[in-house]
This record gives sequence, structure tokens and C-alpha cells, in this order.
Amino acid sequence: MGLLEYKFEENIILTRVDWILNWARKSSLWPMTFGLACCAIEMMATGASRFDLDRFGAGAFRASPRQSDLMIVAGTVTLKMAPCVRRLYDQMPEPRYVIAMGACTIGGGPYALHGYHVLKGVDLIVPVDVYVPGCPPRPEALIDGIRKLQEKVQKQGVLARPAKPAANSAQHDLEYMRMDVVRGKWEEKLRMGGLSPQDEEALVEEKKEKEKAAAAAKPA
Amino acid sequence: MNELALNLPVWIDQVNAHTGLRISVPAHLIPILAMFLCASIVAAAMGLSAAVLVWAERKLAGHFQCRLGPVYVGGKFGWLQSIADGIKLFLKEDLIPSDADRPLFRIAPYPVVLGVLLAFIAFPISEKLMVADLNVGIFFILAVLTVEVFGVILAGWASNNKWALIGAMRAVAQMVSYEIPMGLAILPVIMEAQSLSLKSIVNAQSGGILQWYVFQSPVFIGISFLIFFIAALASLKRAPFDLPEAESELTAGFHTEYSGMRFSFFFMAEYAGMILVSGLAALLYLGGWHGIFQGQAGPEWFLLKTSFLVFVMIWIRWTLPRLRIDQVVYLGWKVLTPFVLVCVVGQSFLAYK
Amino acid sequence: MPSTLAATGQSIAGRAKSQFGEKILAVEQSPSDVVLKVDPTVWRAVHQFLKDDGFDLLHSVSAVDWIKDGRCWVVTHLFDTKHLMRISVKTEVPRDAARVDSLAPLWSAANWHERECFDLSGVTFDGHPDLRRILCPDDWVGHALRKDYKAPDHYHGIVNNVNLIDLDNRQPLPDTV
Amino acid sequence: MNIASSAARIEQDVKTDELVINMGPQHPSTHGVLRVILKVDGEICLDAQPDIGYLHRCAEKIAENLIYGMFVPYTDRMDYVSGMGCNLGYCMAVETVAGIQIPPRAEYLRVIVTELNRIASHLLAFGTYGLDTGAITPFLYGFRERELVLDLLEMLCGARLTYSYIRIGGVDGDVTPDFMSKLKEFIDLFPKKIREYNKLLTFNHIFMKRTTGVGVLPPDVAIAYGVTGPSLRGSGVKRDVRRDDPYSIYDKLEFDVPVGTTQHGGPIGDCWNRYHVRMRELEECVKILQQCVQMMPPGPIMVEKLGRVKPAAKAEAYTRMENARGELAFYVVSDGTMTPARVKVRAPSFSNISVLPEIVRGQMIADVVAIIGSLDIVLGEIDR
Repeated sequence: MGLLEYKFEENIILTRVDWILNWARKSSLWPMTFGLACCAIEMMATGASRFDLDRFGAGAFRASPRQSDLMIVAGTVTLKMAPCVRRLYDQMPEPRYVIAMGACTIGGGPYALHGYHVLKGVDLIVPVDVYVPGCPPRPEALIDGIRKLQEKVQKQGVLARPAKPAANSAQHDLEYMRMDVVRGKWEEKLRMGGLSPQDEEALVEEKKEKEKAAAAAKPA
Repeated sequence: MNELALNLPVWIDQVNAHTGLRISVPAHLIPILAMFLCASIVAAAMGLSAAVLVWAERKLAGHFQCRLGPVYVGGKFGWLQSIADGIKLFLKEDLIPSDADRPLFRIAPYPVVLGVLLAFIAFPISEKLMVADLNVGIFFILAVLTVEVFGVILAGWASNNKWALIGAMRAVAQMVSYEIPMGLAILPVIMEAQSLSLKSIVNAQSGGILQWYVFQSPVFIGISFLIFFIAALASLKRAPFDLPEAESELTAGFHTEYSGMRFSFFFMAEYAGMILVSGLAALLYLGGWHGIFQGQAGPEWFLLKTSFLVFVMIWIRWTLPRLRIDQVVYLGWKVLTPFVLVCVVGQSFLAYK
Repeated sequence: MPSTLAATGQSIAGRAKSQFGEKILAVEQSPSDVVLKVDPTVWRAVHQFLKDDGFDLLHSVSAVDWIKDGRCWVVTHLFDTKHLMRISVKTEVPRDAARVDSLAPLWSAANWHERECFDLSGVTFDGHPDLRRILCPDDWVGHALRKDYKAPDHYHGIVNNVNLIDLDNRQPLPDTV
Repeated sequence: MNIASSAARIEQDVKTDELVINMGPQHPSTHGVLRVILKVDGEICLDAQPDIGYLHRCAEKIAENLIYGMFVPYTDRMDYVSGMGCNLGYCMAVETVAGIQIPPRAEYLRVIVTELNRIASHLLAFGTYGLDTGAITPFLYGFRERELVLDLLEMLCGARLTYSYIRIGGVDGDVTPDFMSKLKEFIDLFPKKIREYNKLLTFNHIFMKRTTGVGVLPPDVAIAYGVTGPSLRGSGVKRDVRRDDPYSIYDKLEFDVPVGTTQHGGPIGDCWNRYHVRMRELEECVKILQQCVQMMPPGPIMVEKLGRVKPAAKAEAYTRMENARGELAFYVVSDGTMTPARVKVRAPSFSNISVLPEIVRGQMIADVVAIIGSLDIVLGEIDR
């Protein structure tokens, strides 16, 4: 996290400053050079002469995750690749954004049914800000996705200390880790829709107790 | 700077007279105040020119590549693009890898910026506009520019990243190799001008285009100008010599692990270095602030020449492929150095009157 | 559309037949190749014979799982780049103990093709220098192209089979979540 | 202390180890998610072991679970840069195993789209090879013309990358007159652009220095590793399935098979040769397109009554075709039902990348990138 974020009490000046900071962030979304499969070719085409992602300030592709703000997950993520994707996401500095580009990253796409080695949606491992459907999405669709992300970035709270959990990616990250703990129930949530917060709390507690019990059992 | 120090009390008096304030500065603080003023002007100018240059490079690259470059940010022409980049980089999380050498990792970007910043001190823009007219100005600039290499190798080592380390090693090999032809390429000019002060070197070139050193002695100084320009490209790590940060080989080279502010220091230093080196070439070989015809002089001429050289640098970057490290070192030691030695010897015969 | 080179392997197939006798079980003509059905014991010898005869390009090594018969085919396709001839060699092994000799000493290409065949179809190649999984991760369980293969529900804590998960008969979660 | 022991001590003091570097799976110039484990001594590369499988999408398993026609879209996503070629290879295999004869107009359309796609693919290879060697602008130039090709293909089937245009029994739709005029325009325009590329990159002095004599692949090693396509032809072996074993209508077409030369002052089989073969193939593609446009007969584009594709039990076919990267072969085995028993894809890039350790030894790190780029791999078809 940067020097200034979430350090101040909410007031009227902050909203103007927030606006400027958000404007800077959204105008300078440097994507990571991160191509996985077919969608990567369309991502390259989006950066190339006809579509020119650089018009929106998002054309400075950086090869190092440390210097990029936006991870466009372009292509099928396999189970072998999933840890690498997660690690790359972890290596990116806040604020970081993720675009899931293409059907495969949204939910496994054409490989969802029999693809034993395919991750069924990249949101199982990293929090996703914008989903761009298509197989592969056309460059226009990706540009639209980036514009949507820019709209989203513009609405963020930056300086004010959040009264309630803000919808920033760090918070998503926490939620993700919680999901990690309660993964078993989470599948059901996927299927049946919704798992109440109380349930989650209970599951986290349960997990903690289990760990405690295991730790206590060890020296004996 | 001395002039500024002399003028400051006068200005303060004028301000007091106009506004009715009673500002009084003790006499022994005046030089220090002048120093601070100069330093902040230099830093601000450097940052601003780097920002403009980043925008210009993206815009130019766009047009070289049949696209538009930044368009929307800040309304027309995307002119606020680099401001947005700067604010964003300033706000980014400052990541330090857990296995990095933390103190070194934190220090490393500063020598890089410092080298370029210091060089601007002895850098005249016109007859009057300069911080200090050092009598060894040119040597001072060459010396402090070399400080950059310490930052680069510290960055590569402290990151604890193999790509960064290879990048830093390449940077050192390359910058050390090219210091020599770069330093030697200046000698013919110094011999001709018989001075190390940049001001007197430029003033020796007054009197129209034919008095510029490139045209005054087209063979030896002309060739050494080309060599200086090539060596400058290499010591700035600009394409086709961008091996230390070769994006397709080493992901981002020595600054692979740097993010946010610290990364922007490296970024800024590169662009400020471009201006510095182009300006230096303009001062030494292209007549500095003197115009094409006799009697024309002014900072606009200097800026024009500098921006032309910067444009050439950008042009080269977006056209040529990258060399390989052995070819780079070969070029430095076995091609440029012998040629520049010939130039030095030849010019010394010409200068012997 | 049958290929123009489909029957080019006939003459060499005849010679192989006379060389190896009844170890060559049959010579068939598929729409694309002459198929030499051989006994698994002469698998490498036949290939050695073919290679000496000029078949210098090993095109592919594949395995077909016939779960009903309890058998497994191992098939290679060869090409002679000088005389433009091609031939296919096939052998049948029991699918529980699918083993043949490795061809890696004959063609460098066989190395990776056999690793892939091992990874996906579970055929073991004796004498292979480095028989590891190539496509799936090293700790993957099972051979995917076997007909009775069931994909894992979890892999290192990541949910797999989201769409197929049978909530009533779900495997218990691994403890490593 | 005697000399021998001091020498031993010095050796111990300055004992150096080789550095093991992971290149990939996320690296800008591994063309996808290839991982190469490099062992380097300074800048010199001692060994490189490719590690694949990061894009293993289980296509062969999926094929066994779908009816024959449903697998066509998956073939697009194997070699995603040259999807038409994969469509064609799979459809040819199924047609061979099921004994389907397709109408002549469909054959011509298939050749036209495959060659157009080959142009698109080689343009991508040209652009990314520029990127690998550090020149950024060729990439943009390559994509500029690639967009024109994609426009043409989009007119035919509505997709830019994953076409599924070639179907079992023919093609998906007939061309419009508009398409033909646009195609002719493109054929006229494109040779000029090839000259532009050659000026910009092919004969650039630095580029030639970077690629000449680097990664020399001797023809016998190439064949032993099963290398095919432009990478094999760069080594001077004149093998092209379109010429040696003409499928579709290639026996009626006139075209050259470019092979590696020594015109650049380097050995046959180096990176520059592999790259240059692709550039010359672009010209041949234009020739083929010209002839197809002139010779294309009228008629149906699909078999009249296709019905169910249900080949006999244990029928098999192994069809080879020349895709942009080399010999693509599909091995289709039927079990007498609506779904195949096995579809094996012999992907050219799979064999091409397996030769990497052989040619990388002793080269520099920058050369590794140049070599991988010159082999022009697509991970989608390596891992399938």
C-alpha cells in the first residue's frame, strides 16, 4: 500500500483529491506482458496499430509484474499454470487490477466440461475486476473492458479511511483468503448461490479450532 | 549561481518595497538560499523535461508505428499522460522483495538520479542561464555521470533476482566500455577550444554554422561527434544498446524488482540523461546557443539542437534491433576506441599551430 | 481422400515380413498408411530394421486405449525423407501392463513423444532415458487418456470439476486446503 | 607451499558455479507459457531444458467425448495463430477415415483460407521475432497487414482468430463477390509490403549480425528430432507436404519451396535462414492465392448429404498437412460410434521445440531468445 491511502478522515477536500488520484490511476493502467493462449494474440492486436491501446494510456506493456498495474489474464489457465498466475498477482504492487479476458478465464470456457487440467475460472485464484467474455474477445471488447475498469477505478475511495470494507482489490484479497479456508462450502455457494456471512464465520472458527487441536495433539 | 546570490538581496528589497512586508535575510544565509533555489530549479526542470520527453517519446513512437499514441488523457494529444503516470507511480505500493538486501535496495535509485542531477549544475543553456560556470565543467559532467553505474549495480545486486543481476553486470560492462570512447571523443574539441569550461567551448564556436566544431574540422571532430553520440546512447542504455534492461531477454533488467517511486527514479534518470547527453553534444559540437548565421544566439537555438538530437535518439530506438553483449563490447573496444584515438591524434596535429 | 503416398510402404513391409517371419502379425492398408502389426517382443528390432532402411523421421508415437478388449495399441508413424515413403507400425499390449521398448536410442524425437505417451496414456517405455511426465505436473495422478480416467476434484486446494461435482457423493476435502 | 597446492587453493577460492535461471512460464519472449530452465555461465548458456504443459488443455480427451463435428472448434484453439490449418487437418483426417469426398470448390476455398491464414501466421512470426531481437516497430508493421488478412477471414466466417470455417464435408459458407475483390486488392498490395519488411528488418545490419550463425541446426539433427516446416527447410532440406504428398488441390498449383541458403554469409540452418524461409514463403502464399482466385470453379461448397459421421469400427487414418509451423498430423481412430476412440494430434511445434537443447548449447542468453523466436512455436499446439 502506498504512503497516503486510508490514512485520513473523510472530508470534502479529500473527494477532490481522490478524484485526481483516481484520474491518474485510471489514465495510466500499465498492463503486464502476460499472454497465456489464444486471447494473448488478440491482446497483442489490441496493442497494435489498428486498435492502439496506448490511446487510453494503457499501452505501456511492462514485462515485470512489479511495474504493472493491470493483469490481463489472456487465455486458458491450467492447473499447472495456476500457482504461477497467483504468484504473479502477488508480485504486483497495490493498487492492482485484474481483467479476465475470454471464456476460459471466466469459467473454463469450452474446456470446462472435460478439461481435467483446466482451471474453471481465474477467479478461483485471483480476484477479478472486469470480465470480458468472448472466445477470444475481439479487441474492441477488450478496450471496452478497460474502459469499464477505468470507470470502476474512478469510483474508488483512496485517501479516506474506509468506514466499512471498501471495494478495493486488497479487500477482495482478504475475501479470497477466507474463501480459501471455507473452500468446501464455497463450492456449494457456487452451485446454490450464497453462503451467509455467519456461516463463513462459523467455518473459519471451526477451521481455527481444528488447527489448534492439531497443534495441541502434536507434542503429545 | 553567484549572480543569483548577488541579486537575491536586491530582489528581496524590491519585494519588501512593493508589498510592504519586512522580510530580512541574514547575509550569511543568502548563499545557502541561493543554493536551495538553484537546486530546486534544476530538480524541477529535470523532472519536468523528463515528463515532457516521456510523453513525446510515446507520441512519436505511436506515429512511427502507424498508430496515435496517447490521445485521451488530458484532452487533446494526451498531453497529461506523463503527469498521470507520475502521480500513479508515486501512489503505488513500495514493494521490497523479502529476500532483497533492504538498505541497498532502498539506496540504489538515488545515485542514479543524483548523477544526472549533479551534471545539470555545470550545464549552460545560454550565455547567462547556468547554475555554475565551472572551469572544468566538461570533466565534471563526465565524472558525475559515471556515478549512475553504482546505482545500477547496487539495484541489480540488492534485488536478489537473477535477471536483475545479469542486467546489472551487462550495464557495468557496457558503461565502463563506453566511458572511454566517450571521454576521448571530447578531447579533440577541448584541444581546439583550449578550455574545459563549457561556456568558453561554446563561445569559441560563435560566428555561423561553419564555425561549429563539426563543420570547422569535419573529419576528426565530425567523426568524434558520431562516436560521442553512439557512446552516449550506449552509456544511457538506450536502444540499440538497451541490453541492461532488455525487455525481451531479461524482463526488465536491473530494475525488474523495482516498483512505484523507486522505479520512476530509474525511468526519470534515463530521460533526463537523454536531454543531458544531447545537450552536451549540442554544446560541444553543434555550436551550443549560437545560431546558423553570425550574430544569432539564444537559448532557443540550444533547445532546438538538443531536441533534434533527442528526436534522433527516439527514432533510433524505435527502428533498430538490439545488439548482443559481445557485439556491444566489441564495438566499444575494437571499433570506437581505435577510431577515436585516430581522431585525437589527428586533431592534435591540426591543432598544433 | 487417400494420400498419394499411402501405399509406398508395401515393399518394405514385404521385406520386413520375410525378415521377421511370424513376428509380423499382419500387414494392413489403411486409407493413409501401410500398417505393420508386430509382436511387442520385436518392437524395437522392427524399428531398427526400418530405420536402417531409410525411415529417418519418426513422425509420432501414440497409444489407443481399448478398454473393452483390455488391450492397448501403441502406434508409430514413420517417414523416409529421401525416398518419400511412409509406414506405420502398430503393436498390441495388455492395458494393465502396457510396456514396450523405448525407441529413444533410435530417434531423438522419440524421447518427447514417448514421454507424452507415458503421461497421457500410461504406456511404459523400457530403456527410455528420462521417462517423466511432460504435460501434466509431476505430482499428477492417473493417465488422462485412459478411458476409465476420472479427473481429480481438487488439485493443491484448487477446485477442479466445478461443473461435474456430485454434491451428494463428493470426496472428502483434503486436509491441505 | 608448492605451486600445485596453491593452484588448487586458488581454484577453490574462486570456484564458480553455474547459474540456473528459470525463463518463463511468464516471460515476454517465450511466446506463451513455455518454461525454459537455463544453465548459464555468465552470459554463455550451457544447457536449456524446455518444460512444457502449462497450457495443456486436454483437447485429445475432449475429442473422445464429442461427436466428430463438434471437435472442429477445438482444433482452432490448438495452433491458435493458424487455426484454419488445424481445421483443415482434422477435417481431412475425419473425411479420410469416413470416406467422404468433398466438392472441388470447397477444396479451393480451403486452400485460399489456409494460405491466408499462413500469411497471418508468418506475419505474427515476423513481428514477434522483431520483438525478440529488440526491434519493436516490425511487430506493429506486421500486425498492420495481419489486420487486413483477418478482415478477409472475418468476412468469410465472422471470427478473427478461431474460425471453424472448414467443416467436415466442405466449408461453412461461400465467398461473396466483395470478398474476392478485397482478396485481389490484398494480393496486389502485399508483395510491396514484403519488400518493406525486408528493408526494415530482414537485411538490417544489426539484425543480421544478431541472427547469422546463431543456433545452427544441422539437417540430420533436425530430422532425427522430427523438426518439420520452415525450421527444417531453413536447414536446407526441401521437404514440404504440399509438394511431396499433395493433399487437396496443391498438385494443381505452381509454387516454390524456399530453403535455407548461404546468401547472408552465414551457415545454412541458422536463425536468419529459418526466419528468411518464412519471409519467402509469404511470397509463395501470394502466388498460390493468385492461382486459386483464377482457377476456382463454381459449384457446391459442401457435400450434399453428409448425414451422420460414423466410420467403421477400428478404422484409422493418419493425415499429414503442412501448417504454418510444419507437418501437422491428425491420427483418428474410430470405434464404430459417433465419437472417435482416439484423436492424436502430431503438433509440429512439439517436435520443433524438443530440439532446443541441442542448438542452444554454447550460445549466449540473448541468442536463446533469438533461437526460440526463430523456431516460431505456439504453445497451444505443443501442449494441446
